[in-house]
Amino acid sequence: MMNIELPGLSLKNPIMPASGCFGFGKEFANLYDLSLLGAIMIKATTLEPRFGNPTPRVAETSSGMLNAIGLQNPGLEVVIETELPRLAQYDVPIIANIAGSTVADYVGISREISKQNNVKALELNISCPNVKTGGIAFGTDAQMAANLTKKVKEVSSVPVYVKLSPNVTNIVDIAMAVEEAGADGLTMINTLLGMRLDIKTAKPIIANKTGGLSGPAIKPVSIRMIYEVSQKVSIPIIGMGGIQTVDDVIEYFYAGASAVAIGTENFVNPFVCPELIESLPKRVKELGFDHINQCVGRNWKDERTSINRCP
Amino acid sequence: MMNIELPGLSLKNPIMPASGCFGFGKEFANLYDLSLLGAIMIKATTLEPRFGNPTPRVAETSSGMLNAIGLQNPGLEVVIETELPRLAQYDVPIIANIAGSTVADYVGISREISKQNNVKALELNISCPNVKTGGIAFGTDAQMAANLTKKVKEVSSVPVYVKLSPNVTNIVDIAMAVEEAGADGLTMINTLLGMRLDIKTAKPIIANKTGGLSGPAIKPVSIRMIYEVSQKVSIPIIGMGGIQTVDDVIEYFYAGASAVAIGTENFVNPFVCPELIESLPKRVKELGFDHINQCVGRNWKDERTSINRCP
Amino acid sequence: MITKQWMEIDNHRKIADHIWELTLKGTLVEQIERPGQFIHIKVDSSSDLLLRRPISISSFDKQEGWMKLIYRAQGEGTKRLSQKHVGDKVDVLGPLGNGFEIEKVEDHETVMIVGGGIGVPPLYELSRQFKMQNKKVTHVLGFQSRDVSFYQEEFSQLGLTFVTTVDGTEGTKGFVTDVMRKNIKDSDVIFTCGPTPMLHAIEETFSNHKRFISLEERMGCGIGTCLACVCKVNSDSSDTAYKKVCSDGPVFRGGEVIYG
Amino acid sequence: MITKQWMEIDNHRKIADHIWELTLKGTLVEQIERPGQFIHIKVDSSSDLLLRRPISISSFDKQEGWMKLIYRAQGEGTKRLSQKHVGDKVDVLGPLGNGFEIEKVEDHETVMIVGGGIGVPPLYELSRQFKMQNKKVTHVLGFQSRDVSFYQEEFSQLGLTFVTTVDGTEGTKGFVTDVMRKNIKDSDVIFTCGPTPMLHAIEETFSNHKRFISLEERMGCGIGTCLACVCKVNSDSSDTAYKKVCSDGPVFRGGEVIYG
Ligand SMILES: Cc1cc2nc3c(=O)[nH]c(=O)nc-3n(C[C@H](O)[C@H](O)[C@H](O)COP(=O)(O)OP(=O)(O)OC[C@H]3O[C@@H](n4cnc5c(N)ncnc54)[C@H](O)[C@@H]3O)c2cc1C
Ligand SMILES: Cc1cc2nc3c(=O)[nH]c(=O)nc-3n(C[C@H](O)[C@H](O)[C@H](O)COP(=O)(O)OP(=O)(O)OC[C@H]3O[C@@H](n4cnc5c(N)ncnc54)[C@H](O)[C@@H]3O)c2cc1C
Ligand SMILES: Cc1cc2nc3c(=O)[nH]c(=O)nc-3n(C[C@H](O)[C@H](O)[C@H](O)COP(=O)(O)O)c2cc1C
Ligand SMILES: Cc1cc2nc3c(=O)[nH]c(=O)nc-3n(C[C@H](O)[C@H](O)[C@H](O)COP(=O)(O)O)c2cc1C
Ligand code: FES
Ligand code: FES
Repeated sequence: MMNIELPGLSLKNPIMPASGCFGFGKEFANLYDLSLLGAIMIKATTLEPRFGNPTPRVAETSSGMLNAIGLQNPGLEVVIETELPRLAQYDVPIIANIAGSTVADYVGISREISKQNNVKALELNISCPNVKTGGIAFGTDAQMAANLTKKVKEVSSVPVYVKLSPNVTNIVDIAMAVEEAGADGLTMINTLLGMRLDIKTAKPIIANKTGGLSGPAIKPVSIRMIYEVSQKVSIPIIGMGGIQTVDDVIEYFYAGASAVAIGTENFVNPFVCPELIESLPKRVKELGFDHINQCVGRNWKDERTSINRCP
Repeated sequence: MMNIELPGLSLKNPIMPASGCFGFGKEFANLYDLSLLGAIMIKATTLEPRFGNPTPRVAETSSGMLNAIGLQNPGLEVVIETELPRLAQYDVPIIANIAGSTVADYVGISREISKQNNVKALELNISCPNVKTGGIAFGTDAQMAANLTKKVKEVSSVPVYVKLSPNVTNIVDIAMAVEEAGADGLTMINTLLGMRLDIKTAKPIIANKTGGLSGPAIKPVSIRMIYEVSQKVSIPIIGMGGIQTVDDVIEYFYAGASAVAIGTENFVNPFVCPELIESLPKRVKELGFDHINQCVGRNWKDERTSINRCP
Repeated sequence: MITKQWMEIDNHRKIADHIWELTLKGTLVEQIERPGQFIHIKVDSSSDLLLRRPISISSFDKQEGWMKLIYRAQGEGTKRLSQKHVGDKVDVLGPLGNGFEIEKVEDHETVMIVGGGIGVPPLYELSRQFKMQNKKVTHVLGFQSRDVSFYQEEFSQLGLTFVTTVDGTEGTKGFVTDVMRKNIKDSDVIFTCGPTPMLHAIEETFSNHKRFISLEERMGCGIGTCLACVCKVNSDSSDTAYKKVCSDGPVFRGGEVIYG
Repeated sequence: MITKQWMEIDNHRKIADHIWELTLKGTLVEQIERPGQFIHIKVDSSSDLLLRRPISISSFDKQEGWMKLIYRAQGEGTKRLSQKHVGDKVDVLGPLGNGFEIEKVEDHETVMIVGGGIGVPPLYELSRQFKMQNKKVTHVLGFQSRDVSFYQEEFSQLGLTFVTTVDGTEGTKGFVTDVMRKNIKDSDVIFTCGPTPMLHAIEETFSNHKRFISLEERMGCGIGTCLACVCKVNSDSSDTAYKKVCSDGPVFRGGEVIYG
């Protein structure tokens, strides 16, 4: 009652760790069997190795955290030669998260990484700034996002999911543009841009000044965005943002998600994914469903309604 | 060491209740002397009386709340004839929050309400949808926001503050556009658009489906936006979003605010404003300042830096 | 006077499945004016459960400085509240709302008090006060089942008490309205609090009786300022007239407002 | 094995101004491998203080199944932690990190242990273990002032102990490096933990000594996965090599990494 079929992905269950919150699985493999997971979204891979931002890289906020890791990763070559083969010992599909500074970066990485055996789908992290257009993030402009999607689709051997940035005026426009450009699915949301200042020094706690806000604080924003987008696109959505409990998982399904990813909570409780996988079937049954996929979009399926944007 | 001079406003101290979280002051007047306050931002006033949205109108979220009151208010006439005169017994400047569905609405209300003796400034709530352009909120389009500001400035007898919506891709653009159009100040931020679904019913908890997210959860987003905007405009900013403590107040000043407003916390602790006013001087001194205005923009005054948008 | 006070937990005990009785001590009690008022309680100092929870005052004693609350630990907040120990302090705002206007009952009138589930608590103090006035009162208490029923003993000591349960595990099987129909002829005034469907059923069936009805609504401030808890006034032509459950209520005259 | 366990508070006492000693019981203790490891503690089940707090294991006893932490209650989280009662349970993840490699000290070498402020706690178990090996150890402990100093007695029982305070209210007035300079000739290996400026001063002044240095960094996961706590490796030409304080550290060889 937990299996989900999505483009490229046959999921045993709809629970997977979100990109950047699970590394390449190495540390968690010491804690539990990774084959339990629905899938794994690995840390963003860039063409070259990156050290990322200076520390401090995280700061706590009310029911949330800011991070500015800065895409630290060992680069495409090492990911292909070391990380992916290590993950191949587990019976779990890998979703490769791709980041870059130019369209060519994304295309280059996608072509190569999508050929790897256990990579069943790509996830384009489009919250990164496009250096060619003065640093505006790919994900904040519908056309830039669509163009990137199209170029990656041309070279990818596996289905392509686009990870939407929430820092936009109209997320539906961007979702529709990437669908039109050929995206096979969406993942949403990435972090909200935030900041915290130290009272004693007046300086940002995070060395990078701003960071991405994640955790329970952002869940209502993510639920709203998935609710809006899922009614306007016909590709599936993997939902994320602040999930801690099975009820959070179900709320995402009601809003319109077809699977979910767990980010920050992996830091708070490293056993959260297997715990959710274990307790989800009971809760789904308790609520009167035979299969988790009966929950998808249950909130809007009957009555499609527009959103009143003025609260 | 607490007084602040802003366009139209001589504030005894920089603490004021935010619009919609204090009604027209009547209930709080039973709890403490309103003359203690730096100013009062009254509930949004529309031309005609409005009942607002159906209930439930609020829902709790992690470190936040959603509201969809729907601009319930007695309308311009009653506000002018009853509410403002009642507030005139207190020695406190009133900032009148204005809402409408067309430019003409805003202009009409602004012209009349700005003539009232104790109204020292207007605050344009531009998060409302413009019915003439298919419901896109005034505050999500730089040109619409600028045009509205200009029209209101033409008729207002007092300085005009524009209250920015955070639900935008680029808040700096909008801030600069309204400054250019003649705004005397900014207030930021209004609520983030969010949603919560009930697990048992799969329906939104709020009757209006979506609501505005406020409270500590949104503070990092607000701090980031004020930090960005305050470096690009030369008009003052009244900061708000999740303030609960004196340290929160100071964080807003460091980010670039010149005064602050307290919203949701008035519901949690109705005595929060006088409590902050009492404890702020001690804290400011403790941190080594002679006057609270020395804290303004302390984070970026020395080194103006651009924001790295990819965390 | 609305007061904010850290009140001390004097007693805290489970009285039925998920149902807790909490005794609080503090001078705030002196401000209580009527049965049916409520308090707004912050379950702890963390901000993740941001809002206060409205809970009715179930009984109080000004001389001894205590009040009792009865609540169901179901959601996050009430669950956390139930873990508090005797001696801990909790942040209470109150008393709030207007409560039951017992003075509106004429000397010759008799009273029926009807409670459903977690709507029962405020009715207990109400009945206590009628008892002090030697007013004859009949109680009808409805619960889901025996496991979650409480205070039958306490009410019985104040007057004739009928209990109904939906599953028949205690008292009569069925709804309060069934019992009411059979016994109402002896009563002139109805006081009630409980789930909305029950209130609607009572309003419909006994529309000719004098009725006082205590409502629930999701709240923000609890003091009348945020307009979260409004309901429309019955037969208001302008469609903008409203009452606030927190400060105009939570008790309204039958037919006064539209709810549910 | 990294374990997540609800450990019971066996003792909780204030030992100096804002400084608390917390004794926890549970089988997790069996997993501890070395002094200098730490645990990641969730102060309560509310989500507003979302992240765990890293706190060093100050001493432990596997037989008796306890470990002691010493922490300064300063921020929101540690303040809330300090309000926990004996008998309460807290959610602990650990043991984490690699700790002090005491086996790297040769038989003939003597040891100086240097702690500053809230960096002192992990050094206590370290010294206890050297004592069990009959290794001669000198301690230099630096504090801001007498009010916030702790465990001088405990360290004195394990070996020669110098105390310095910045304001001179206890021991010698001044910094640990002053005392170290005078007494270092008798010691071959330095173990240290404390504020970054102190560590830098030690690294600079005693760069020819064998040194083990325990670092602090803001953490996300504590288990090596989020990359919040990285520092660069010294003299790495590619500029992308790094170590993680949580899982490669928190203890590093002198000169191994760049920090602060
Ligand atoms: C005037 C009044 C008097 C009440 N008296 C009692 C009483 O004596 N005993 C008792 O058990 N309950 C009473 N209630 C209901 C009680 O307020 C809710 O059960 C409680 O707020 C639920 O909180 P939670 O943390 O368990 O649930 P959560 O689901 O965590 O609550 C989330 C949010 O929703 C609100 N909420 C959820 N359910 C309700 C509800 N039914 N009514 C209002 N707000 C709700 C909460 O206050 C909170 O803001 C009363 C409600 C009102 C309005
Ligand atoms: C490996 C290691 C071992 C430590 N051992 C001890 C110890 O034995 N005793 C002790 O008192 N302290 C120790 N610390 C420091 C301790 O972790 C912080 O003092 C504590 O996290 C502050 O939390 P707070 O809730 O009081 O502060 P807040 O300001 O509420 O904390 C907010 C966030 O910042 C983080 N943070 C704040 N200060 C620090 C800091 N100095 N280091 C790392 N993260 C920080 C918190 O963990 C939290 O995520 C250690 C730190 C590390 C990295
Ligand atoms: C420390 C950290 C690192 C992250 N790194 C990435 C990344 O490399 N690529 C990416 O697409 N998202 C990244 N994210 C975003 C998460 O995948 C996720 O979208 C977001 O955190 C919201 O989910 P959560 O609230 O469950 O954490 C990162 C988040 C965190 C907290
Ligand atoms: C119940 C409620 C009603 C509000 N009504 C208004 C309003 O009428 N006009 C307006 O400009 N903002 C309104 N706001 C937004 C607040 O003024 C404020 O911008 C926002 O809540 C962020 O501050 P906070 O986190 O301190 O609440 C309202 C907020 C709440 C919670
Ligand atoms: S709860 Fe705020 S007006 Fe009633
Ligand atoms: S804290 Fe996450 S890698 Fe060290």
